[in-house]
Amino acid sequence: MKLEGKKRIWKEFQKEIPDDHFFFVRSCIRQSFFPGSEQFLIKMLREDLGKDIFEDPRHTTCTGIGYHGDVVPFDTIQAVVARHFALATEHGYKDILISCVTSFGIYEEIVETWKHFPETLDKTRENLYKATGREFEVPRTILHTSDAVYKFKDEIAARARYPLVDHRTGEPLKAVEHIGCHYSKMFPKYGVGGAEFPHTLVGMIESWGGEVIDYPERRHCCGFGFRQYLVQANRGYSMSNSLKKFESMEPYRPEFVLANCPGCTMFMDKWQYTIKEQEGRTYGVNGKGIPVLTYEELAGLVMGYSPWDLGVQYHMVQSEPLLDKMGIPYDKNDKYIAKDGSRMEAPKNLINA
Amino acid sequence: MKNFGFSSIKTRVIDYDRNNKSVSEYILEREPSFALCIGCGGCAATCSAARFTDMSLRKINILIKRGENDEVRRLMNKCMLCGKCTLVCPRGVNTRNVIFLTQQAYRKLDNYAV
Amino acid sequence: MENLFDRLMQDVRFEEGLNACMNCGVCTAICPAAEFYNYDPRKIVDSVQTRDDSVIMELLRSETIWYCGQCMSCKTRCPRGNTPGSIIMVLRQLSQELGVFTDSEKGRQQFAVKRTAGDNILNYGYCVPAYKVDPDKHPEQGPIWEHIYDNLEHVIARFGGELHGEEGPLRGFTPEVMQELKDIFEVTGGQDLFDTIEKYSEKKAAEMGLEYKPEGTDCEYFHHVNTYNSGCHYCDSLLEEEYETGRQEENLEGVSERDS
Amino acid sequence: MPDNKEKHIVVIGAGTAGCTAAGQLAREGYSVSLIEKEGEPGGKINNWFQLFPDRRKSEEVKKFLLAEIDNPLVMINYNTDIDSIVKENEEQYMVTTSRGALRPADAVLVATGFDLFNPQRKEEYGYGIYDDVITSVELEEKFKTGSVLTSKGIPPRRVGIVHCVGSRDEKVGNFHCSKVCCVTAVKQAIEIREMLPGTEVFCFYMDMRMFGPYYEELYREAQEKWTVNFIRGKVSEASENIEGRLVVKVEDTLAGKPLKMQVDMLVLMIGIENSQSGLRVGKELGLRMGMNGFFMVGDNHYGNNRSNLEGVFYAGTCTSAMNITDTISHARAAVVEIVTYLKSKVREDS
Repeated sequence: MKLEGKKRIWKEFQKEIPDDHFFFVRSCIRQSFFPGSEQFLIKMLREDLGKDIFEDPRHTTCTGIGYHGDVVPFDTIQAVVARHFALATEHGYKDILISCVTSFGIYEEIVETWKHFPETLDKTRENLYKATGREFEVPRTILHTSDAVYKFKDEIAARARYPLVDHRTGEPLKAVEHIGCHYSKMFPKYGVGGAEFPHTLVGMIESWGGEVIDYPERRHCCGFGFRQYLVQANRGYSMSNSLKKFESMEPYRPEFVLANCPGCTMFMDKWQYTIKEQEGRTYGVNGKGIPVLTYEELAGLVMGYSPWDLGVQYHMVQSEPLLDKMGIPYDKNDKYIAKDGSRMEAPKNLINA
Repeated sequence: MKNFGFSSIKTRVIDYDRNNKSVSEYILEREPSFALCIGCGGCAATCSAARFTDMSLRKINILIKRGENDEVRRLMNKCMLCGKCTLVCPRGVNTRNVIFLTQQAYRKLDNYAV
Repeated sequence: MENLFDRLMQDVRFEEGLNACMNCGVCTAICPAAEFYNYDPRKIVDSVQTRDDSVIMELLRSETIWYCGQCMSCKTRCPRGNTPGSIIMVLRQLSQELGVFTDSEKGRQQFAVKRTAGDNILNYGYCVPAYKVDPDKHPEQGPIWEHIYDNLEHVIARFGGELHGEEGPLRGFTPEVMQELKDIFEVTGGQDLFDTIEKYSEKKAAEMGLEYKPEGTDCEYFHHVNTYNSGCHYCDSLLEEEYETGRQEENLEGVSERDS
Repeated sequence: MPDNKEKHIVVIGAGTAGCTAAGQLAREGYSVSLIEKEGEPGGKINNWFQLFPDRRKSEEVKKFLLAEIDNPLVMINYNTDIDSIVKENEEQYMVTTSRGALRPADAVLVATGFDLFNPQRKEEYGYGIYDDVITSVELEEKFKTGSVLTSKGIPPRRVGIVHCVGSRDEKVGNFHCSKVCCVTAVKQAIEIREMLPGTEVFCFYMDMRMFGPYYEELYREAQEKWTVNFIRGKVSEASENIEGRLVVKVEDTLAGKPLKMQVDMLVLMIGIENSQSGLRVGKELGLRMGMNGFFMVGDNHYGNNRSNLEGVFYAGTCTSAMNITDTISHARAAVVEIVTYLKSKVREDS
């Protein structure tokens, strides 16, 4: 494999990422399944990097899962997204920072549609005004939260306390990255590095000392498939697609998976559990599972934040083998803590626990 | 085990490296014209069986070559050996003999496997 | 009646997504659904471009349009600039509008999608808020999910949030915000689609002799569409129906010698 | 030989078209300046080892081209670029090259040829990333050396050939068919099988466009004699597995199923585009471009050597993808057009 070839592509697909002043939009899945990531992103941008990141609590779901589950019409989602734009406009923000790849893809689709079919923009303005009395400006840039982390990856690397290397041997840790279909497959130009060799996560891993694995099913979907997961009868589709990816990455012995999309992060984690239960198979080294992390979790670990404050303990596949490799100290007893600060009983049957 | 209400699904991708292509080799050895198919579908269009079933000789030809044996077994039994396909083939493939040999090959394959 | 193709064409996603397909199969080659279902997005595009109403109606009533997982990998590769995934979204939309989605097993599942993700939007302002992901209905989420679900308040608090609070993760929305969402759905046809799905699902439930309740996920029809899988969507199903040998194949090497 | 030495024609490009036309014009007694950016004539023919459909050595055609331009009336300028072309008066063009100004030209023949598609633009095939993804031209290089080996230095067990790379593909801005790649693929498949009898060859095609004489026959021979395999489907992506073999994903459209297959070498049949150097000449002159990126000819049926400018003519693949036979015919036809044009000028003068 020739790295120069990839570097050439990465150079071609660079994306304009602003340096400051972001209007933040949350992900339904992330705030429910791993809220630590979004909270750490805000903290890191504000406190560690000194950026302005603004959130209006009135922003709702973008309805994206409903849209791709075919129960929300295109006109409706355009108006809901336009309402988010209206909130950004109201506060004077021009750059939207979206914490979800599904939303990100939808925002792109909508903005592109408005460019190609200006009448749809007019209609959306009319719809939104009629429903809410709001008006909006089309944002200048649409960013995924990983774009921002990518932008500041070297600043994070400069603060690295635990780089992505085996602390005993100094060898780089091998990682799999999973970008998520809606990040750049629909509109390659919006993704750092384009559709085929996206650089967003690769850039982070390499900047922080790790080594990225390119495996045959790298570009394959995690299998979420919206209705293919939402409806129980269809979940075999969803799991089988992840299974196919795990089988393909297994021979490379990755230490962890870095995922971009909320859905992918959840499914590549949870399906390891289900596959283990149903078929008795695991894909990590020594019969373990492969931890699946968000980019904020990884950034936080590298910067030396407590893994439990980042929320890595809320995945099915636990990260201790990775923490041990990186030489990160932790106290297992602090993993699950109640509101009053007391320790709660740890859930049983987690993978790698 | 917990009841999850679903389970993993077998892939339907043709995995060329894993598939057993010996039936194709068996036919090619005995009926070299088998190699000449260009997938035009003339055979399938004229096929008597195709009018009543999902039999497609064009597809069978391809599936044999790819080693998709289960599906070939299923489809080929629908052939009535009328031979109209052989008359229309622009590449002169002896399609009737191909089916004949296919059935023969599977009989051997399945018997020897016992 | 209006021609079905013209009706599909009114959706800009269809207009944008359908150019001229040359059946190269580049979409099917990497389609996650084609990998596991008896499904071929190429054939759907090819069928649609016939502009034949009976062909399109057959699609609208079919299982096949419901197999796509909308990953949109097809869009990246198509050499003719088609987007099979978008075409399918528009077909699904029309199938629901015409009420023929209940003709197929997979189409009927739209009721389950509406009652979960759909209703969550208008009830809570989220598609999948944690407190609506019941571990009993989601065993695949594993014991960690049971822990989070049971201790949601504590989990959210650990990261500086407040469940149903004023801001942060899983904040609650004010009635004004929820009203704005509802009004958007009202104005843009979102509510109409919900009502349509309900109307035809109720009808179908009656036809099938299954109990239907006007809301929630606790009725026979919901349970049925959410969990029933006839199993006839996969490559194996065709084989099991007609071909009954369980024999393992062996290599034919050696057969030719013995034969000659 | 007629004496038309006073009349001077500048031929841009000394490939198949340029050489053929220059030689023919010289035989008609005209003075010709042949401008070539490279250090030798022949153009793309130098890339090729053997030609379809009869597998003759490309060197033989090159010898023919060299003989054509071996004429005292043909002044050859190698390693020369066009700097400017200006219409001097009603009649003539002033051509200035990197080596200085030429004698005013009574006609200009644009024979700038084609560029091969840069397959890095089809990122999904991993050219320039995965070691054993090569182009049809690189395979010819291997044929010239007499051995076809993978990057690991061993003969490939299985070779995949991908048709239509950069052709018929809106994603890279090329709507047109490059015509010659299908038959090139078949030729190369046979050559591989001949050289490496133990190697399997698979061609992944969308349509087999065997447009020339004996092309279809060659296709048949590939199936019949050389058991080359053909799979109808556009390759969607290639990746590398842990053993360094390439994994190809395609739909076998005639079976209606996705298919995956490992190969040791993947050969990309790169298409034909108007050349960058030709485009610069076109811009300099103000030549009209077709939608397909090639120069637009005066008339598709009976004027495909004419341009939108009086005194400027076309020969060869700057107007569309062509094989060598058609290029030579097209170049000869250009000579007829030029001669007719110059004679009509003489009549006007007198």
